[in-house]
Amino acid sequence: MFPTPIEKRSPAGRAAYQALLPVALILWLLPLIAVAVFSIRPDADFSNANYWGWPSSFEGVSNYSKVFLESDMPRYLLNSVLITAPTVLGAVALSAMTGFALGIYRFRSNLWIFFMFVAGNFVPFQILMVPVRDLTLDMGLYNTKTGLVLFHIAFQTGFCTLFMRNFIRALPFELIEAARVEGIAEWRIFWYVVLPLMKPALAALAVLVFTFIWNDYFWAVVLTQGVESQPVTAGITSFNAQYRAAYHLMSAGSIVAALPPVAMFFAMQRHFIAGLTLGAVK
Amino acid sequence: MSGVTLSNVIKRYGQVQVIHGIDLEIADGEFCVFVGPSGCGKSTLLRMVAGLEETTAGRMSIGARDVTHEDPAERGVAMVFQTYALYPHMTVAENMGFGLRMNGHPKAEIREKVAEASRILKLDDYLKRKPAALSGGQRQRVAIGRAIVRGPEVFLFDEPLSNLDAELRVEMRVEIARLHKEIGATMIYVTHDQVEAMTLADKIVVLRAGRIEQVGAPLDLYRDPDNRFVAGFIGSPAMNFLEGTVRNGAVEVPALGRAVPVPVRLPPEGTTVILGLRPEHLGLVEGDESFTVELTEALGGVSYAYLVAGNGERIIVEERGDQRSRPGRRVGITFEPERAMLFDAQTELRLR
Amino acid sequence: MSGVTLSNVIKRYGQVQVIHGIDLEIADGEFCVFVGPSGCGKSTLLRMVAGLEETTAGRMSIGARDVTHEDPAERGVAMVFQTYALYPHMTVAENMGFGLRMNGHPKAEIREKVAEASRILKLDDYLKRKPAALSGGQRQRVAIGRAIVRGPEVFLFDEPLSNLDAELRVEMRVEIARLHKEIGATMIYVTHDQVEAMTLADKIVVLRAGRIEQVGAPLDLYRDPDNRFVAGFIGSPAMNFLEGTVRNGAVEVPALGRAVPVPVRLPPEGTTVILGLRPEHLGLVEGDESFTVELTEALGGVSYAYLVAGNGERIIVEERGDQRSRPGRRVGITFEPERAMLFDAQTELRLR
Amino acid sequence: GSHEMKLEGDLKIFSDMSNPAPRAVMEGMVERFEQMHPDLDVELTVIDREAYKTQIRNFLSANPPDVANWYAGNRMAPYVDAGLFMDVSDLWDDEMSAQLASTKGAMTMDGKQYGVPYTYYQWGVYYRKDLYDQYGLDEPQDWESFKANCQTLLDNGVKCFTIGTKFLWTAGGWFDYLNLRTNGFDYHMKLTAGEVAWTDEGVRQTFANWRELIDMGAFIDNHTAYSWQEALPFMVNGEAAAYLMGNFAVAPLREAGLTDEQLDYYQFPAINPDVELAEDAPTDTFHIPSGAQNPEAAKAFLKFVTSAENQTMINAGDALGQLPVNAESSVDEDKFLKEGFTTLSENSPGGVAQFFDRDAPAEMAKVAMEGFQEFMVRPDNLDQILQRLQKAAERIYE
Amino acid sequence: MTQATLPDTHPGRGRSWWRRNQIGITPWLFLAPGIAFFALYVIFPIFQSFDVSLHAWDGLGEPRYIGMENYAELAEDPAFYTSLRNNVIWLLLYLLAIPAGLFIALFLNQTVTGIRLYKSLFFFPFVISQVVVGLVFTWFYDPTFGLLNIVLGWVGLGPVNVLGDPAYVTYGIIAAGLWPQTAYCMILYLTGLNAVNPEQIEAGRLDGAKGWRMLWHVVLPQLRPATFIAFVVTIIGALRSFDLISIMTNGGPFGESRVLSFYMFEVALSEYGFRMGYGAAIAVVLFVIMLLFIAYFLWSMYREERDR
Ligand SMILES: Nc1ncnc2c1ncn2[C@@H]1O[C@H](COP(=O)(O)OP(=O)(O)OP(=O)(O)O)[C@@H](O)[C@H]1O
Ligand SMILES: Nc1ncnc2c1ncn2[C@@H]1O[C@H](COP(=O)(O)OP(=O)(O)OP(=O)(O)O)[C@@H](O)[C@H]1O
Ligand SMILES: [Mg+2]
Ligand SMILES: [Mg+2]
Repeated sequence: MFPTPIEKRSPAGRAAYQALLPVALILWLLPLIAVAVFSIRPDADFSNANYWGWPSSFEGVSNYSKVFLESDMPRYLLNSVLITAPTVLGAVALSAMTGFALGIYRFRSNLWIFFMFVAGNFVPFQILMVPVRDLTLDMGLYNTKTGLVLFHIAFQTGFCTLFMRNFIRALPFELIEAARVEGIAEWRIFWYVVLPLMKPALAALAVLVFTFIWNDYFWAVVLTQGVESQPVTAGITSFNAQYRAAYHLMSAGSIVAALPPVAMFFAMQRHFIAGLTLGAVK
Repeated sequence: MSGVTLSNVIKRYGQVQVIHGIDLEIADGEFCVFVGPSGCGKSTLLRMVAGLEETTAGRMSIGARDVTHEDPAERGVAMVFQTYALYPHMTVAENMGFGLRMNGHPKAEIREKVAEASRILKLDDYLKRKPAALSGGQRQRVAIGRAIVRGPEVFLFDEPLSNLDAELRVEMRVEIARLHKEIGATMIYVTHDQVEAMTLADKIVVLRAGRIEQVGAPLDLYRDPDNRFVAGFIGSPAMNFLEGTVRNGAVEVPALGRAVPVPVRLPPEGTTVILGLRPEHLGLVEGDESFTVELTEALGGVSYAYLVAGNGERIIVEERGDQRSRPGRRVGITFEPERAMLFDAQTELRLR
Repeated sequence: MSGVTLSNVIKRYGQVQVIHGIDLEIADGEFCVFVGPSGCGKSTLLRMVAGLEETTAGRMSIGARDVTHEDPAERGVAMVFQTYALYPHMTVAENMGFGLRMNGHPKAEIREKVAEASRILKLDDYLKRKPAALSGGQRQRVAIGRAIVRGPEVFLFDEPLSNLDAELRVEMRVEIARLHKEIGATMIYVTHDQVEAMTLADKIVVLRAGRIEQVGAPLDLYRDPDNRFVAGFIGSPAMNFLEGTVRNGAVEVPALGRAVPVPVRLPPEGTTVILGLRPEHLGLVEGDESFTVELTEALGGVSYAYLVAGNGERIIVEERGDQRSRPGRRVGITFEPERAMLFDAQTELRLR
Repeated sequence: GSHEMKLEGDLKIFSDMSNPAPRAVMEGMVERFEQMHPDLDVELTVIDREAYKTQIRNFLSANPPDVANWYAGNRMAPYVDAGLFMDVSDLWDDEMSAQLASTKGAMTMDGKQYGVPYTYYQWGVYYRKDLYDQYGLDEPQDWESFKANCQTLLDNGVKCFTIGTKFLWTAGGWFDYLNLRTNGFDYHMKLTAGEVAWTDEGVRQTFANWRELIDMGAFIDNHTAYSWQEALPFMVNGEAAAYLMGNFAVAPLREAGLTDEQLDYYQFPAINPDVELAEDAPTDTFHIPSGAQNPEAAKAFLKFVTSAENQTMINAGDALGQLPVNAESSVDEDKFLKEGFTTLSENSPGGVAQFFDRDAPAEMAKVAMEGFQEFMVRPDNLDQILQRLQKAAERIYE
Repeated sequence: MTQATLPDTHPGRGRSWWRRNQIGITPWLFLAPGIAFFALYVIFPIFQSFDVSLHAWDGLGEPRYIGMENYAELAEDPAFYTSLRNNVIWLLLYLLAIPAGLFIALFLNQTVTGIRLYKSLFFFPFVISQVVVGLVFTWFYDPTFGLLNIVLGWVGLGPVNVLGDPAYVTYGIIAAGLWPQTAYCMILYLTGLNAVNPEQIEAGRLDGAKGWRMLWHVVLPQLRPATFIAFVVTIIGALRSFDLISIMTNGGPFGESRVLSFYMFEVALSEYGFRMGYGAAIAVVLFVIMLLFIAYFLWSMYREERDR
């Protein structure tokens, strides 16, 4: 293990490390902590230029209830869920399939198809903006969650395929061969052998894609409009435009918008790290 | 009837040919072991029998069926892999029953067959465990159980024991021998290990560079190898080889400083030949000073003396009992000439 | 002077004690081998000598220096790992020279020492290659070369050959023996392998569960084990053990159906004892029907007969030559009583 | 009135009235309209005002509502040209034309009308009367007193003007006023129509005047970092004394605690005495997209919006706090609205401009306002800026 | 049983066409939906963008073919060069996330109690939307009340208008972007450090390598895969930077913080212009730059695959 485990250091070194950890963490998260504190300050603190002092009163409840009750934030949050969940499902499902095909089978164009996904994934997505918007318009899906979901699934498939394929590559190929000798149809091999083994990768990918999609702003702006279909990132900007300079409300809104991916990450972190180790850093 | 017949079987990877026309007949119920140096094509040949590698040319049949182009699943073979290849997410019972389940056999039948196999392999207590919770030997047993359950005509093993430690290896080896006796199916077994080959096989196939060097029963190969390669490959420690020349109806061996009257039909006068002597057929004698003891290794019951001749040739002599020659001593060797073998130096073929 | 001395050395991981006070004296230039079952603490002890694990209690010195709390780099030891642990991004030459480079030796000196080591190990042609482009045996040689280059007082090996195949293992074993003779440094060697231990060691340390069972020269351990554990551990195939009872100044052995007059000071009448018989000291006889041949394994030079006694006890008998008993035959065994060993059934200590 | 008609079905409205007060007004209007037409189901979508500007293109062609907010003048030209706004000339009967005469021109292209106005508002200088009083200052009457006032404030450590130029258009307001006062309404209109070069001497004079203020340090520091709202606290806290802004700034200033005693308004004073005073008064409008599903109801809604009664109501001080367009509406009792009404109706002989980014084509507006912002930070770059603007103009106007 | 033949113990001896070609066809069936989606939404649009870049089009009327005019104009557009310059700055400085991430990973690569929680918390910034990050840093930089200036005030330095000053603005935004990006690199390195072969570290210790030298000579070479991924995602992140600029400065002041991706959005879809063709041309240029990295990435991958 590198660096040398701290248990092997002197007790003083150990204590110093233990003390340094929280300090470093607070410094690292300072901007976030600031926002969190902002979000429970009363309006008056900002007029009185009491930005960094002790909050003159704790208005967390009223600030957050304002966000939830007097704005469209709940609606936006719901939209985000309705956009993110199908996308995660779709992208993970599609890429499990492509990853399986590319990771297990040898055929001539294998590497080229794989490279197509990889290259497509790294494309600056702005280049897709104009045509994708037109495509969505033509399909009659402009300003629908479906339109956004379909695009996200397609675009994420590139990254997910890279991830899945590498993961599947690392599985022992004998498992597939053993199954073939046993006379198991290919799709059953996928379903009963490969898929269960990919659980950590699926979890890691689900978290990553969830994060990417939840936080997407660009495509939300390009493909949707209005509260009926826009996700929370777009919602937070319009919320902020509405309450510009009302820092306490903006902060509360931002925290609300940021919370779901954080929760998701926490729930899945064990799988996330395991999957990442196997899939990405190989 | 489920013997395996290979006729002029060839395998090419792109331009590289790795199996050069193999003809082989394995009888129904026979235990056939493939041995040979690393990279000689043992695994490839086995995988071709399994259908995991396509056969480039030639014919392959199992029983009366031509299976050359059949799917692995349809050949009626089962394979045990070196790394076990157990499905880590399934319990032992599920691992064993998986193939049947996927092929739509009724649950009761599966349960019964799994129970039967686990009885044979003494796995009853572990049926609910996942492979990760098993020791190496147990995993290997599950892998074998998975093969048994499907009741195949032919079992294929690719170095099934090489991931186990020495002790377990012995144990599992005996187990496999017992299994073969019990179910009597045709088995093809790939190994690196001398001892496994000698003890398990009804028939050993010695491969070199994609070609068969010799096929035969273990002791036949030991006693009557066709060529120098097989002679050197079978037996441990390996056979000693000394250069010699045919002179006056005997073989003059410089290292020994004398002529040896090998009782075989000798080639013409003056031909260079190679004299093969197994370490276990040699004895040390005092008085003769042809060799110097370089090193001795005592293993308890036996010890090996590494000797070097005046002309630099080296041989190994097995000594029984606890005696152990001191390094540096000068010794001679004795042997019964009828136990010596003679090989043509050019073709390396056995002269008999 | 660079012998290694351990005085009451103890290792604890948290609450778990894995090394229980080891006292050991390894002389300068000695080749000392640690053997013992898996998990007995061989590696731990070796790594403690290397300084890779801290010593919980006790003293450890190399030569005259107390190194108990010194850094690994300062102990003057070099270690060869089971997985070689070569730096994959460096060439062979860089791998070997790395230690010197880190300690600020001049370039010319490093080059010279690397050249010297690669000559000894016949690695000259590979100096520019990366480890990935080497075979297993070559990698192992590089790992040894890396140790040699630093000119350590003590070499440590942790199962250095267990990742090689059988043939290479033999070859490298001889290589290491030669190396020890050539450079004469103190070496400590951990292995699972009987043969390695017996052939390489000046002194074998048999460990069990973090304690030393016996220390001695290989043949001494073979001939004169202190207890049943050592007797069973040294020698291959392992010693046979049969239960017996002291009766009338002899040992009555039910499996044999007779009393054996073992020439040792016998414990009181009626004590249960264990009779130890090495397979190589046994012979088969007709007429006596105490045992049934269950299975025989012919390896060419020797074969092993697996016998089962009437009371279910099993023993193995080594048969020389080509003869091979048929399974199912009923046989008896012979041996010289002075070669039999006797152990207390309770304490498992040798009775002599 | 539209009461007689029987309307049914859905009416989809997209609105950019996303700030709290306008939002309430919009929702109120919809409510009242629904009450008038119980069988009609009005579906209102309020979109963030900034986002709306980019999204209108998408929904006009892809997903058109029945009614949409937009702006008068040049800003509606692309949509009219592309046939995305419906010709509503039939709504503009004589009665309506008379009531909305002041903005009919701004709603007309090629002789046809493409929408209706619902509000406009004056621009001008909002200032801290208490500070002015404290330093003994009066509302300036000309350029000299304007600068002199400023100097006094600066000498007392108070900035003359607050401004936040992060979103550029606030700088456009300054340019509008400086240019209108330096070169006059007609010149300004020619400039925004691409008929006068940016390198023209007149433009340079405008910038020279502006530079006087910049060199004095009249504007707050770091204005590039702020939006217009974020610049408000400087005035509220007394760090800056005035704000050149539209009337919509009054509401947040009041909310922040400034009383009507503290806050006052004056018209931007003359600079060149030879030109007549002209004002900015941006007009916000409603349009019917060509793809509207329910044009009947849409027209009824437009008619409803323009009614004098409605405009009075929505422009009231407690609502939008702006000026009604309908001449028959009454202006709220609010002092700023009254002053603004007077300014626009009596004191703006030169004419009424829409606003820089509505008078000039969008692309030109963007480039130019970026230039203004740069000029405010780096006045020395003027030549370079003007050349850049001229080059852009040559391309944009072709 | 009326059947005369022996019962067939091996099911599916039907030799249907499907059974014989199963292994050949299955991958294509598995690939079909993924490829279809990807082609429709990603591959095809890339070519469409090339096409659009040759037209003048406001997104409303009919596109008009103008050949290379958009590119010619681009070549003389100062805003384009500003964006390009900023892109280069982004690329270079964003790479700082890699050593920073490594540093934090090394700091956290211990096994004290609660370290997992610390690791997760350090990863936070990556999980949070850039919209929020942008907002947070905008306040951090605020010239009047921003924490940055308060801290600078303590050490006697005057307030710096980071986001309003063309000299600092790009760096300010990059610093904000580095925050989550560093977290990302950190997690990559943490997983990479997990996979470092402990025997090599021990060999290094015996060889006398310590501290930085151990890191440089023994550990870093083993972290190459992690470094490679970190490099790739960082480059991509740098070239895609859009959200932060949009939130923090909207490209200002006077366009000094624009990068190509933002500029193209501004030109093609923002309030003040709808020049789809021109925007597409910028996208094409950005694509060509990115292509260099894509090519590099694919080449590395190809080499790795070949060596396998
Ligand atoms: N996919 C492949 N492409 C090209 N050559 C291959 C391929 N697989 C195996 N070979 C070559 O075929 C030859 C035989 O390989 P095979 O694995 O059958 O050897 P083996 O006898 O099983 O060796 P070992 O004892 O090491 O397992 C080797 O020379 C190997 O390099
Ligand atoms: N880091 C550790 N923490 C706790 N226990 C450990 C640790 N390392 C080793 N042990 C325990 O110490 C004992 C000795 O381990 P060691 O690796 O020395 O055995 P060994 O004799 O080398 O075995 P093998 O032959 O399998 O290599 C084992 O029981 C092991 O479980
Ligand atoms: Mg093989
Ligand atoms: Mg060990």
